[in-house]
Amino acid sequence: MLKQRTFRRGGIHPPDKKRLTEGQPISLCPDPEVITVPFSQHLGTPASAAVSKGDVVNAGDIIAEASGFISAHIHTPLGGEVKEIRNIFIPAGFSVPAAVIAVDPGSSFQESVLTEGEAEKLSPEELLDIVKKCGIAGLGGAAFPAHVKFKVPKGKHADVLIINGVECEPYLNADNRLMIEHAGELLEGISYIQRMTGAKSVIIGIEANKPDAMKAVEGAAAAQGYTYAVQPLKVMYPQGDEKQLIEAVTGKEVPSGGLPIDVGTVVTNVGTAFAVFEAVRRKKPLFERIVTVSGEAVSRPMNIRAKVGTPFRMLIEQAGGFSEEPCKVVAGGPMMGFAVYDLDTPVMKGTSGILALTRKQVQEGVETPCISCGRCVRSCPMGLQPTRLYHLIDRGLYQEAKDAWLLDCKECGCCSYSCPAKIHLVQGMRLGKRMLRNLSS
Amino acid sequence: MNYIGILITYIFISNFILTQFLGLCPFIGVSKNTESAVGMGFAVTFVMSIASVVTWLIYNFVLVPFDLMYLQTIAFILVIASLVQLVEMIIQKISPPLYKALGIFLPLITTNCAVLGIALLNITNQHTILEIFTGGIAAGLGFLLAIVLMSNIRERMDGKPVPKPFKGVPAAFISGGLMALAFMAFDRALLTNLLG
Amino acid sequence: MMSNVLYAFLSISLLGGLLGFGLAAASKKLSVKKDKRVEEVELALPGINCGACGFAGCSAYAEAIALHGAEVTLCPPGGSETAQKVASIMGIEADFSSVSYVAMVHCWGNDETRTSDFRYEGIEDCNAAYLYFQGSDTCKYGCLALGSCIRVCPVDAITKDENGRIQVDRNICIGCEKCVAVCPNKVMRMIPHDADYYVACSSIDKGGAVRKYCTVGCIGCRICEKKFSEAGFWIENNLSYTKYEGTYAQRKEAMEACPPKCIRKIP
Amino acid sequence: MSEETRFIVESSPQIRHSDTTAGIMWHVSLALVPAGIWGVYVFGVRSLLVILLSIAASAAAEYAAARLMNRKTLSDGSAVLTGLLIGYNMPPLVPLFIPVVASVFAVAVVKWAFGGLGANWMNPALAGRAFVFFSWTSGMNAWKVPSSWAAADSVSSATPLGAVKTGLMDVAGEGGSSLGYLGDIGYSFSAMGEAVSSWFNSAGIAVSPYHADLFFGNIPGSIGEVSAFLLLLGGIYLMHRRIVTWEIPVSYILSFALLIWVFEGTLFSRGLFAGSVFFHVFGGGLILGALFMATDMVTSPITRRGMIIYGIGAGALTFLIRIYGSLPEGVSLAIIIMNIFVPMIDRYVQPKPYGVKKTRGGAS
Amino acid sequence: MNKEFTKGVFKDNPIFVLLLGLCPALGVSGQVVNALGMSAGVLFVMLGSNIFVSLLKNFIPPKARIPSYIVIIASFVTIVQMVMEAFAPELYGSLGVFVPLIVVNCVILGRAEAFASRNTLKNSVLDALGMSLGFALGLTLIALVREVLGAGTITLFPVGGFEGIIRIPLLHQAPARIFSLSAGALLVMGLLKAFFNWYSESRRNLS
Repeated sequence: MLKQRTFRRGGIHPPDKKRLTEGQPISLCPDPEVITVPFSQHLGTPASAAVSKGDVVNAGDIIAEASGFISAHIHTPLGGEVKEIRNIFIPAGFSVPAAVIAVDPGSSFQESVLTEGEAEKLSPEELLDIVKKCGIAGLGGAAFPAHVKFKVPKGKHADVLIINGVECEPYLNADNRLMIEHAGELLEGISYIQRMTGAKSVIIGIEANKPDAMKAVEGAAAAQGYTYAVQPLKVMYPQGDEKQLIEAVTGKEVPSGGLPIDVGTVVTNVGTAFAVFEAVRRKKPLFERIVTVSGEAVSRPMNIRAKVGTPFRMLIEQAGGFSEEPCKVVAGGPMMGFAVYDLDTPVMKGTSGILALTRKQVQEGVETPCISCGRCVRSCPMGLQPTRLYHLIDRGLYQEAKDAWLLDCKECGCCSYSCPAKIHLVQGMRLGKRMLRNLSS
Repeated sequence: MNYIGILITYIFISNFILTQFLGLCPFIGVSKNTESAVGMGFAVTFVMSIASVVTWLIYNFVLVPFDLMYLQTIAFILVIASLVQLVEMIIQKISPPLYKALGIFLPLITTNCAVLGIALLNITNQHTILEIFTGGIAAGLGFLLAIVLMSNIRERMDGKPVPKPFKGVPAAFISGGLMALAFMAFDRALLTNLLG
Repeated sequence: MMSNVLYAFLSISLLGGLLGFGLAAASKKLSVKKDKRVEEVELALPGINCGACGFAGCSAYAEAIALHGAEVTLCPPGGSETAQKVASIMGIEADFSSVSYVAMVHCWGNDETRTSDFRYEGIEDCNAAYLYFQGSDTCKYGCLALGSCIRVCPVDAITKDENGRIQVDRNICIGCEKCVAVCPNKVMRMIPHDADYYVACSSIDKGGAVRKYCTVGCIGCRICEKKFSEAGFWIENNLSYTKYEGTYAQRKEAMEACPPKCIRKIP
Repeated sequence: MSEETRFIVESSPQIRHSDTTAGIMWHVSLALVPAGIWGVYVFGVRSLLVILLSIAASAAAEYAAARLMNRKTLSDGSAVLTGLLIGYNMPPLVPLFIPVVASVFAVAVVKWAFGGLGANWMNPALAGRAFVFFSWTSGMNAWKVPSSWAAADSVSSATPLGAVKTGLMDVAGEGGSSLGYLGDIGYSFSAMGEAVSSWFNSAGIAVSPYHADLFFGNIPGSIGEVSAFLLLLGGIYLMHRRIVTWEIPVSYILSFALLIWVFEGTLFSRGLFAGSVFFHVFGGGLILGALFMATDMVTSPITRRGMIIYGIGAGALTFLIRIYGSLPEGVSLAIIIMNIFVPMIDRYVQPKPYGVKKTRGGAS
Repeated sequence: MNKEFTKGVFKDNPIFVLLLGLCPALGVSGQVVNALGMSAGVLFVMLGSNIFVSLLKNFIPPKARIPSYIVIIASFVTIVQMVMEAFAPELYGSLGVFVPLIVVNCVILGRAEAFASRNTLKNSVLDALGMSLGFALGLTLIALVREVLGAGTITLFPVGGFEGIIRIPLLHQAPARIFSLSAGALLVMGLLKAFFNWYSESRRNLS
């Protein structure tokens, strides 16, 4: 086994809480009666509506089309009638248009099969086209449109394809279970991605707290004859961020403002690789994903394969409902996920988890003055000074904050997590970025 | 060794601002942000080093021969005022960027007691022209150090909930007092023990 | 004795003369042209550095006027008086007939009228709260009352009362529009300085929805539009607007007729 | 929805570490307690009174100041910690008004004039100590003989550092060392020190009674500073809890020890590299200062490199003041001098951001 | 009372409001007697310079006004120096370098430039008197606080049987020596200024 590696600066060790669901096999969620499918489930321009009120759609139809360079198609997972198109709030905190579809029971998607031999013959361009048509966006959390990421720009070349099986967020086991249960499909998906990017080698990074996943992937690779390396990584948040993962695996730093391809790497999530497999071999667009439903306030924490548009409420009911009144419901992991207030919020492509947290877990506290303990600076994986940035933003000095590399902050939450004064540092960074955007517009 | 002694004396032991109260007005007035504090510090150092030499020359080669030592105050202030103006003009001509950085502080220096102070103190304390020059630079550097430290401290205070009556000048004075308190660690004994 | 005095007098005047002569010569030789008008314009400006002109403070604006021909009418705090003064310094004619505006909060909500969907915890700042579902209030168009406008106001014209309602004192407001720029929900908008009534609501939700979450919100009932259109009222997107026209009596009547009382007299 | 069933919405992260500001203050106070108990044990109940009086005075000042600012801050523990540190920095026989003045000055002027916890830029406890030290120098030199000394001829005695400093005037020029010099002037030692010494000696390791006394705290000195051993234990506890990080104490003590080792011997004409490191590291307030006061979060730099620079600066200054200055100690003054430089260090020493080739200088 | 006279005492107090002439305010405020001596010197110079500047205002070319004012002030300072050296050598010794430094005391130059050069002789005299009084009050206050706390004494002039020193019981035995040192001077100045701010703020709120 290779030596465990990790990134150099910053990072924290939140309690990982993986126990709750790591042994739970992926279960299925029944189809809801009404689904709400947001038109913006990816980073970049929202897709533009391709259906209107009263239209009848079939499962797998495109209901919103990618608009702009960085965008992705949106498909409906189930057939039925479009009841209305209205603005809803998505977990990220802003409102986007969404189609509300009354589901026609028994309208589920019919997979077709392409044999492995046929898939072998597809050219990289054809593969990219499939990825684009199937509306695949990164399933790690940021939901970056995959066809954009896999198309290596002219003049650049990918040396290493890094597959992100880190899943450093506490509680979440969606990727972990996927690797355990679908290692074979996953590896095939990786092979397509390798073909699209032209990467010379593939490294699969998995944190040391997932020995089963590591074993499963290594076993499947040996069985199917793939030469992909599995790189064990020390447990450290936020290793699942692509910049930290690149640093951990290759030792290289992506230049400020640059992309992984600038250091010859492409990073993608195991979930995305699985989605690519399904798109290529089963012609299935991305409209469902594995969601970890967990947290101390959930009766039976579990991993659920859920369709996009399913309300959170249904998944929580599937997991036995609340065992006690949660004080916070989170979409995604606890470090970078968003608190939601409405249990009708729909599952989206990037929803890796639904967590119901109790007061004890949240550890919220009264905000006290900064005592410049420097914990935020130590924990920042980007080498920034969160406290300084926060003070600049607090005083309205947004331009100065930008000069102090505010835009390099990716809101991983290490600073806020470790702040004993309970200062809302990440929110400060987001505020600063918002005000900078306002200034420039 | 003597020159090092003069340097240490004026920078640490009897810092113009922290122990002698010379140059307090700019110390309080121009220390709100670090850029201007650095500019002011260098401008003062520059003027001080030249002024102490020129005044010493005037004193020894004009006032003493004619036995007019009692005119030193008038003569010195005249020289300093003209010197400052001359320096301002020269900088403006030869280096506009430097003028932009230092220029606005130069008129303030005329009435900076630190400059006249070093000229007067030099007459009693130093003897050779090189000592005078060192004294001027050292006193200026002491001023520079104090004002830059002060400006850093005051920048740190921005955004802190300083009580309203203390905001600005009072907090600066108290900071100065605390700095002086700490600088009391540097005493004469330190200098003599260190340099023998 | 006499010679002493003579020496003193002579040496000082000689010194003074020499220095003066030297300086005079130097100033001739080293003179750099400087525009006197920058200083004059700067003196004419109010000097509160509010930045409403779009330049970095009054001195930057003065420089822009004097050296780069910037408009002289860009200073709202100074008003036409300042513009006139600056124009006369610059020797130009300018049009000063602009109406002066003040900021007003187009929302009459306070802690008693607001309903909220969740408990917001975080930075006490409207823009920071806006990042999360546009604030915790059920009304997504109202004043968030976290006081970002209060903090940016250069003249302390904006206050928050004990019930959490934000108000602008129009007698202090200088019309710099900083609060308008900072307000995320755009409830802070400019109105003419001499207006006496305004519509204190910004919600474009339908009447039924508004009724559920607010007791003082405009329900788009069209009474003002139907009865008092000559007073400048009209409805657009379920929200009433006014052009501040008509007679005082008409406006007063409109206020009294408004069912949720969101047409309000400005204090 | 009713008030109770509404969820909390806040920015990510949704979970937080359990440490709080108040928790940190109380843990630091807790870590200081053993050394204080030792101080009270060797110097008598009066020293307990001194400590309690300091705490009471600074808590009262904190309460009053916070009240004026319409804030409630007493429970954050910072005032109690300040009072505790002031008490620890007092000699056992200090006139009782001195710790009170020091505490009030520390909390009311050094801390609240700038806005309370987190806003002060100089360590309040040390500034308070310096204030009273320069005001009432003789009162601040009221040392007491520890009760553990076997042969106590009198009630008061100079501290080891003080004894050597004054004694040096006579012996400079002869060969010797600071530690050896204690024996030359017949400085007392405790039964405990003797016992430890003979135990080690029988094991073949040359240890003088003074070694044990300096380390365990059987010497005259400030109430809380004498027991280097218990302070180290407290420091290890804080490091374990990650409240204190290694950078400042290690760089401080190492740089100081290095300078002592290199230069201190010259005072006894023994040339370079012959200083009494043990004597100077454990003989005074260095351990208390390096572990508990230089590491005060508010007044120390926030970056690692900054902390190391700060620690080295404090070490060098302590060395300068102690060896060449007129005062036998120097720890507290060295730390507050470095406090002055902290804003400058924070401004110019900044971490290199990820993916940036060269940091832009200054704050810009 | 005339407002030219009274404004210097509180509203435009040179030390606490205008923050001018701080170097001597702190440098010579160790003892009350020094503060009084310094104030007398400043009064004389300010009066003289204001009178001269006011009289000569029409004859001094605007370009050369600052140097001319400085020369006028410097001359008066030199007179003060001579007088003090002759009649109060002890005081002169303890004031030291701060006597010639009256030249660069911004209060004097500031008043000459801002007031005397544009006003009548009478108003200039009143202004000088008021400003000097304000300066003297501020300076004496600082000196009083510093000496009482730092030495436990109040040093005045010896008159007749009175030796000129008032000793304050208790404080005199154990004075907080720091206040007689430079650090104490800055602290006292800061605290007094804060007190002054608070006082004028609350007075403004009352009115």
